[in-house]
Amino acid sequence: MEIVKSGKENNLLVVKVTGRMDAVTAPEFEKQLTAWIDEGEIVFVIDFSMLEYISSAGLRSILVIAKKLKSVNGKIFLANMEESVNEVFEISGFNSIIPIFDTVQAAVRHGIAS
Amino acid sequence: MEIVKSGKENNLLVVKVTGRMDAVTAPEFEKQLTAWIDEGEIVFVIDFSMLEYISSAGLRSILVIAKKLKSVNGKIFLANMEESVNEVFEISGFNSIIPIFDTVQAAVRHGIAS
Amino acid sequence: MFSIQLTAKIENMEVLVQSVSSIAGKMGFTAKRIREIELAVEEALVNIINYAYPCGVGDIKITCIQEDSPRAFVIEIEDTGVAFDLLSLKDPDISADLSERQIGGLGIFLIRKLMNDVQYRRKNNRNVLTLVAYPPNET
Amino acid sequence: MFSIQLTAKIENMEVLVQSVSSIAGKMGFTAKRIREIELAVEEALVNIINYAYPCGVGDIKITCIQEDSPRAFVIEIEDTGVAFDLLSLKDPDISADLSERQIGGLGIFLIRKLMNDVQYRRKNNRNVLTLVAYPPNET
Ligand SMILES: Nc1ncnc2c1ncn2[C@@H]1O[C@H](COP(=O)(O)OP(=O)(O)O)[C@@H](O)[C@H]1O
Ligand SMILES: Nc1ncnc2c1ncn2[C@@H]1O[C@H](COP(=O)(O)OP(=O)(O)O)[C@@H](O)[C@H]1O
Repeated sequence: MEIVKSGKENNLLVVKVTGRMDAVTAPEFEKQLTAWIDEGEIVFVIDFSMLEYISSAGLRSILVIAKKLKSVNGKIFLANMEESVNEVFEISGFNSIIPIFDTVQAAVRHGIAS
Repeated sequence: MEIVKSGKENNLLVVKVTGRMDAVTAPEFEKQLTAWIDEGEIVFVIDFSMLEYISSAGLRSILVIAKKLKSVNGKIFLANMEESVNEVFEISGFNSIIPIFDTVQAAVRHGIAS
Repeated sequence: MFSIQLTAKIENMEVLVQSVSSIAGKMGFTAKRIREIELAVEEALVNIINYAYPCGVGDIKITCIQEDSPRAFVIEIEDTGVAFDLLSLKDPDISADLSERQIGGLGIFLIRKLMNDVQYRRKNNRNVLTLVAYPPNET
Repeated sequence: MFSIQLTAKIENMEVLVQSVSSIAGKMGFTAKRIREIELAVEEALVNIINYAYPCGVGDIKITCIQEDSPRAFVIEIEDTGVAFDLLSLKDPDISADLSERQIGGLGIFLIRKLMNDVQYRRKNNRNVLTLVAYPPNET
């Protein structure tokens, strides 16, 4: 898994995640996002276009981060998921607790407006 | 806990259990009843008049024995429970899987007839 | 408030349970209700003794708190063993007949049925189980 | 039938999952269905690696069986760790909102949702988890 800042619009940070979010790699996601939150970032768009695979460990990390952001009045938006990743979000009901957009642009527009 | 044979009518063995059936003592009950089953006893009336206390470990042992008896076409009847013991049987739904009688006599009559 | 901490061993069970029930006695619970509280506490302790420390021994800590408005007897049972949330378990199917009836799961079921409220939280590597019983109204 | 046994370590996960999916491929599952099977198997393996052997290391054994009439792909996953019946867990509340949503419990939920059938049995100190997927009809 690779996590990189891929853009910044106003106070909104776009982050691109590449590869797999599984039991081995998900803790890295949690750690990196937590570091950015600690630096003061509180609005994130996660670009999942290059995410190949997500397991429950990945969902767990996303939930931990979403709860952390909620507690500081922050927000997280997800964008551009592959169908197999999207299926896991749907089965687990995560699509109703975290806003998911078809494109990074749509997520950014929504993030800036909100 | 004390477990003693307190009577025998036809092929029916009456067993009196005294004291507590808890995590420490319930395995003894299971072991003793299993030994009697292995000796060929298959119809039991358990006299619980002197049973002071039962926990889930006691229920577990009774269920194990009841299942074992069912597999050899045997039967187990319980008799004469104190109210606090009876309460535990009711909460756990055991009163609908194991026949419970007010007196040993009633259980024996039923056991012989069946 | 009262607190006691002992090794999670079956030999220590009686002391732990007795300390809870002596406080329950002071709060005006009936003898029947005290027996129910004892049973719930015993079930929780047996589980910690059997399952929480698979690699060795650890402690059990019990704290009893008498709360006012609303009056409540709160028993906190803590261990530092494997993370386990008893509220995540399904209730056993108590209407199943003998051959379908599953073995196990009754200890936690009894705890939930006997107590007025049951909560669980994980706090710094500790499991904290909270059992609540409401005492009878004072008149 | 195919069987593989390895130490329950994260380093061995890929080999284990790949062996299952290569057999699934031969049974005519779609690429999508194979990904789902892989995910379910991975969730089961991660749990064994994380929770089954708290006091040391042990093995994972996977057996794949191709059944006829009805056609079924049966994956048996065995360990000799602590007794654990995944079917005893409640489903997470997937309609809870963000602040109420509990963390955890999703691995087992995914296994149950993704497989056509899930069974558990305890057999001589071993946990045996059986995952079943029905292959597409041959035409
Ligand atoms: N403190 C604990 N730590 C870890 N696992 C536990 C704990 N308490 C209970 N369990 C698990 O929950 C299951 C159900 O517990 P319980 O309802 O007491 O029934 P039983 O112990 O008879 O199976 C146990 O079999 C065990 O797997
Ligand atoms: N093989 C196992 N042995 C013992 N306990 C297990 C096992 N698998 C799962 N568990 C328990 O079940 C819980 C739920 O598992 P799971 O649904 O995979 O979610 P998570 O691991 O994210 O909590 C775990 O937290 C653990 O307590």
